[in-house]
Amino acid sequence: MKRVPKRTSVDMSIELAKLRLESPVLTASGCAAAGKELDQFIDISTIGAVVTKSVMLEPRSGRATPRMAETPSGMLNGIGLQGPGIDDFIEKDLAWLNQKGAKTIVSIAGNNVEEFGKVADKLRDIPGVIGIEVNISCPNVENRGQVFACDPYAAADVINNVRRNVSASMPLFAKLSPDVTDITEIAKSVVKAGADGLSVINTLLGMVIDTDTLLPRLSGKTGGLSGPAIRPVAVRCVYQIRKALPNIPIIGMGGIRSGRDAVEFFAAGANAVSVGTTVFNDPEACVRVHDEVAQILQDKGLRSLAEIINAAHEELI
Amino acid sequence: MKRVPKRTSVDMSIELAKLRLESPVLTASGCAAAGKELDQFIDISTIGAVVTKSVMLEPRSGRATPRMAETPSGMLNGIGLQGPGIDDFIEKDLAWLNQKGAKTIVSIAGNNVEEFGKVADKLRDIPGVIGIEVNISCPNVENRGQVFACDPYAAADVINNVRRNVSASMPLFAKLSPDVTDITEIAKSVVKAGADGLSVINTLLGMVIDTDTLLPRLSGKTGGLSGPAIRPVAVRCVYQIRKALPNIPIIGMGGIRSGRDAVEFFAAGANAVSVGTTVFNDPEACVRVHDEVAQILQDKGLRSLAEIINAAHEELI
Amino acid sequence: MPIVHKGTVVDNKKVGNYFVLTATAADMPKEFKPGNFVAVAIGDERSSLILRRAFSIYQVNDRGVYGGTVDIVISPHGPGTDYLANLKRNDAINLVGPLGKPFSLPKDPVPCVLVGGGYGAAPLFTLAEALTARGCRVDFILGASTQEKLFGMLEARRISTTLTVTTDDGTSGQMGQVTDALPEVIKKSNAAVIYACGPMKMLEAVANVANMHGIVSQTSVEESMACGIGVCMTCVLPIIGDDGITRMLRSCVDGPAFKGDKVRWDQVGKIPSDTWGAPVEGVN
Amino acid sequence: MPIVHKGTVVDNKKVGNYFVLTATAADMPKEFKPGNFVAVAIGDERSSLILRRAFSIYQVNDRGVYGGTVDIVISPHGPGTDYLANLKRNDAINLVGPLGKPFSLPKDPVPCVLVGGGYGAAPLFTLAEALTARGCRVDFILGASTQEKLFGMLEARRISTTLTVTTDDGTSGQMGQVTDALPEVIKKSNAAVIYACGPMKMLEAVANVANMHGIVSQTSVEESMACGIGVCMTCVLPIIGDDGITRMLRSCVDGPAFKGDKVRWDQVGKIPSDTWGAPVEGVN
Ligand SMILES: Cc1cc2nc3c(=O)[nH]c(=O)nc-3n(C[C@H](O)[C@H](O)[C@H](O)COP(=O)(O)OP(=O)(O)OC[C@H]3O[C@@H](n4cnc5c(N)ncnc54)[C@H](O)[C@@H]3O)c2cc1C
Ligand SMILES: Cc1cc2nc3c(=O)[nH]c(=O)nc-3n(C[C@H](O)[C@H](O)[C@H](O)COP(=O)(O)OP(=O)(O)OC[C@H]3O[C@@H](n4cnc5c(N)ncnc54)[C@H](O)[C@@H]3O)c2cc1C
Ligand SMILES: Cc1cc2nc3c(=O)[nH]c(=O)nc-3n(C[C@H](O)[C@H](O)[C@H](O)COP(=O)(O)O)c2cc1C
Ligand SMILES: Cc1cc2nc3c(=O)[nH]c(=O)nc-3n(C[C@H](O)[C@H](O)[C@H](O)COP(=O)(O)O)c2cc1C
Ligand code: FES
Ligand code: FES
Repeated sequence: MKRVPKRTSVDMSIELAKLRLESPVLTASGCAAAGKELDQFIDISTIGAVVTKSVMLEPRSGRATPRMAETPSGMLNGIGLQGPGIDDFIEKDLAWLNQKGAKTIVSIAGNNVEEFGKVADKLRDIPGVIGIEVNISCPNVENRGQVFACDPYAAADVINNVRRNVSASMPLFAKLSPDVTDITEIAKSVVKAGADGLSVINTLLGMVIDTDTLLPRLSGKTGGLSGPAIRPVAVRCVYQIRKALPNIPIIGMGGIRSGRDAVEFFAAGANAVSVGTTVFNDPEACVRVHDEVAQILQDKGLRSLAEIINAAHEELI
Repeated sequence: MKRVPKRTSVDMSIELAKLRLESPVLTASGCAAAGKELDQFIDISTIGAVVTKSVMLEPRSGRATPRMAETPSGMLNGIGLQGPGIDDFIEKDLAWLNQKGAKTIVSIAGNNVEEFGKVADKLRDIPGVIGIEVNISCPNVENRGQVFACDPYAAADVINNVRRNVSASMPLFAKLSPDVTDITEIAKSVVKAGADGLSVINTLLGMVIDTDTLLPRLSGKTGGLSGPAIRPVAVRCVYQIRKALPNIPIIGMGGIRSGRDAVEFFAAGANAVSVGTTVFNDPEACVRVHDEVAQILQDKGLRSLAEIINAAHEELI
Repeated sequence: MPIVHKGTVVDNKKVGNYFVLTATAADMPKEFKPGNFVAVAIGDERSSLILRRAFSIYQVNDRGVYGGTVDIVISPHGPGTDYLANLKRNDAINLVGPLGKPFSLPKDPVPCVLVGGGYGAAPLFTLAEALTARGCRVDFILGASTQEKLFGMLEARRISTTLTVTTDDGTSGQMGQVTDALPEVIKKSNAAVIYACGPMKMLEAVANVANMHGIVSQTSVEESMACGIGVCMTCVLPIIGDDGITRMLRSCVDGPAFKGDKVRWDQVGKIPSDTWGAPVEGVN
Repeated sequence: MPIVHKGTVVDNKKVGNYFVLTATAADMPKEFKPGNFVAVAIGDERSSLILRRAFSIYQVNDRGVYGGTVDIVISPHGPGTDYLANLKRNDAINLVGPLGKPFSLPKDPVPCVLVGGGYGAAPLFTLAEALTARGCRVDFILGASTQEKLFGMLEARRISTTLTVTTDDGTSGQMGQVTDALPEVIKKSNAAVIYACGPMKMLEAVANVANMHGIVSQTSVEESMACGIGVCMTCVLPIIGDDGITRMLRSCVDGPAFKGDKVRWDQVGKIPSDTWGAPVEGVN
């Protein structure tokens, strides 16, 4: 029996950029592949949206193993964006998602500014894509591997280029890295460049050293830290961005394990949330978190999720 | 019976800036007050050094409560540098530490560049101070201004000013914040300004929202995230700085709970480690970590700690 | 001196809404004085909950078959207390204690009223014994929102001259709050000292009644603690010193019991602007 | 279809260096095929270990007094396996399964050799039953570094035509490795297929022997897994496809059993430069 969200009297639907979603809980890019495997556990068409693993122009082998290490209340990953390339993705993964009636937000990545645009262009007029998440938290091959999301200009360049390659009505979400001195600066820059919303946050750069070999555990040495460990950083980032940009749609993520965790993000300013690493622990997590949020709202005597969004900002409500 | 390090055949002594310490394990600033309370559990004179809570020029009440929230494998704190002020500190805390024969590294903080210098000046010629750690990175300062450690120029100004107010032979450690785009840039800047070593890392800026009130849990809204949760970020920072500055002495910290954790820091490039949040869980932690590291080295058939420092940098060894 | 003890659970029984957990505790009983507390770890090194939880020591036994043991009273309501409530006999439990300043005892054999709110009663029974041993008359008031949340009625009756019980909903004893009953008990017993432990609002109310009657109160406060041993500065509250100056004192080492008239009750959770070292602009 | 099951431990007994843990598992046994594994959570939501651990399913029972149960074999050596080894009857345990592709069974009743290294023997017993049911002759080879680390000798003897045992130190059976014994067993049994599960080095050696004898091998690999269900891409290794192209395939959903001649054994832990989508410069 695939799990589906429980029906309750609480209105869990949300407005997100130009989208209206029945559930505020989405998958996180890279933590749900293209939805098919999770559909064994939950009915993938009943969650807010499937955010797919970041896809690039060409097929990609990813990094050598080991690609992960467990850390206290979290994990480090260095997958290296393994994937089939955009053509194969559209032909197989997207076709499957469409056939299932899933709502799909396609996450895209590129080695340089142009590549992002090309991937976006491939998605033009493809049915079933309700939004594009631009994963700018990846290294710019042309600039010594500097991560796009760590530089307001590079980040804006990417968003600009993607914006020009998709229809004006296509909601674009820029996915930000927390590894910056001032995340609101990057946020403002990408919004100015044409992002309709922000996905906050990607992983934190980390390292685990194998105490037997005394060498970095991951083949790529550093990797991305995710899971409950990073939640306080993620909530802080969402809060800061909401404060700086009172009206920008935000998909919040980073360590969400329970409905209570998701409520922290909504109160901090998220309009929707993505559940990432927790899916590895609980394949039903996206539906469970939805149910738990609904229950919390019901226990508070509230009728809709909208009532708690931004609640932590006394000046905004 | 106060715990003291076990005697083993492994040479655990270290060279750190101009210091020679019998143990590589120190307390972390703000997690051991001025040593007195911990001395009920461990003999405080037997650990590497006591790094005291950051002291400022004037007495300080700190922030209103709640000042902390527990987080997955970590905690958030917003103490706001409560303390007695430098005069009272010297008269009472330092006198006690000296009488105990403890090795003391005094952590200092200031509201502005000048204040740092004034605090440092007060420590001139005070016996028993083996080093000064300059806390340029506390995110909790009530002063709304930017954190010194997030700007290479401000950070350098502070170190410069402190350097001018202490004797040339006094080892100065600059304590860095991980909340920056490029921590090696800050590291280089403070070393150029006169820091003899670096303390890496201070807490990450985070937020916890109370899901009952929907408001930030801490009175100061944001706080500093510490504990095992942040260890992979801390190890990465140490590794990056060691790579950028192959010879700078580093005190590594952030989530050290066990000897294995400490070994990660040594391999990444730390010459010494501080144990912070874990002390709240285990008041004997500084001695226990020392013993566990010695045991690991013994199990590896090594004779001295020095043999594993920088081991994760294949190019350095 | 406090110790870190890797103990085991000897017993854990449900009593009303609470659990009374007995753990081996080595030499802690020998060092114990009424008013001390223990800081209990929540799970082992695999646990994601890294901070200890504070519990008043309810009973100690230093000659049992298990060597020294301590009893604590657990009110399950969060991850840590839920975990402890579910521990079973022989499970591992790690304790640090005894911690905190004990209650100050009067030099002379004066009448004392002991006021416990809910599980706040826990530290009062060993206190009552110590007071009785000094020849003090002891009168008890136990209060709670409802009967299930009263703790230690039988025992209080046994060791006190009178026991008065209040519940907000009237399910046991008088309907009302402890402070409704307090003036009468003070009068009857001719009390010279009031000891109180329970929710902050109750303590404030008790301290006010004591002040009004011109008698001394000792209130054992409950502030959120990260370390319990005095090194972190999370557990502070504004306390007026003998010099009249308000300081943010640590409830774990300078308390948990403070004189009721020295606590700035209306300013708990704030920094009063006249506090030693308060921000000049009054911002926090 | 795999399910998420909040089960309980029915039994957990030490067998040599291992623990055989039986857990309730609802409908998993009905869906089970030999070669499947389960992903087991390490503790509850309080645990700092958030990733599941993979274990081959050793036995299933769908008609026991506890309803469906599965047995797994645990080799304690790290935080997760230590935790599981210490679970007691009635403790909670959360399982996801059955996961992974089952072993492919031969269409015809051909002789098969089953090679298990240490706890790698675990999935081979249900396989042996399925093969026997199809009329295949089954010969077993069990190997380990030392006697204590052999698993399932009695059972292997019972369900096989021959059992050969090897240990590196000679404490049981022949001194040496499984591959020292393998050619002889292949010859005697006239084997058409070899199934192997154990350490990667052993699998590589077995695959080589099979290749040399021109027979098919199925090797069940053990790659570090974060999700076990195919969504994270951590568990990949280079596998040659039917089209001759090497791809980084997920061992959790495309395996764990792969044909021995399709695994690029010498390139495990690397990205062979001719892999589909490999970095052009050969960097990683
Ligand atoms: C001196 C003292 C004596 C106490 N005696 C008892 C007792 O006898 N019986 C009993 O049931 N409880 C007692 N408490 C309260 C008990 O410590 C808290 O209820 C418990 O820490 C809450 O943990 P939790 O994980 O269940 O809840 P949570 O609220 O989720 O705890 C989260 C975090 O906040 C801290 N925290 C939250 N509330 C409190 C609090 N009131 N006091 C201290 N820390 C808190 C916890 O230590 C933990 O770090 C005492 C507290 C103090 C300070
Ligand atoms: C398909 C499959 C079947 C397995 N069957 C068994 C079995 O029947 N009996 C048995 O004892 N073990 C089996 N293992 C190995 C078992 O999963 C690991 O030993 C276990 O995950 C190690 O966890 P740990 O916490 O004890 O050790 P650690 O090494 O500390 O584990 C740390 C992290 O690395 C991962 N990891 C480490 N080693 C492995 C590994 N070899 N395989 C997968 N993940 C790993 C863990 O999942 C965890 O996330 C199997 C593994 C796979 C992939
Ligand atoms: C194994 C793994 C792979 C990931 N891959 C991607 C990716 O391809 N693109 C992306 O934008 N984010 C990727 N992420 C980041 C997540 O989408 C998410 O931002 C981050 O993990 C924080 O959320 P979490 O703590 O809920 O996992 C990945 C995370 C993990 C753990
Ligand atoms: C309660 C608390 C108070 C702290 N106070 C200070 C401080 O006064 N000065 C400072 O430089 N760092 C302070 N820190 C940061 C620690 O010294 C340390 O850098 C950080 O907590 C990471 O190490 P850990 O994870 O071992 O705690 C404090 C940390 C905590 C948890
Ligand atoms: S709880 Fe740490 S100082 Fe009181
Ligand atoms: S373990 Fe996640 S894809 Fe295989």
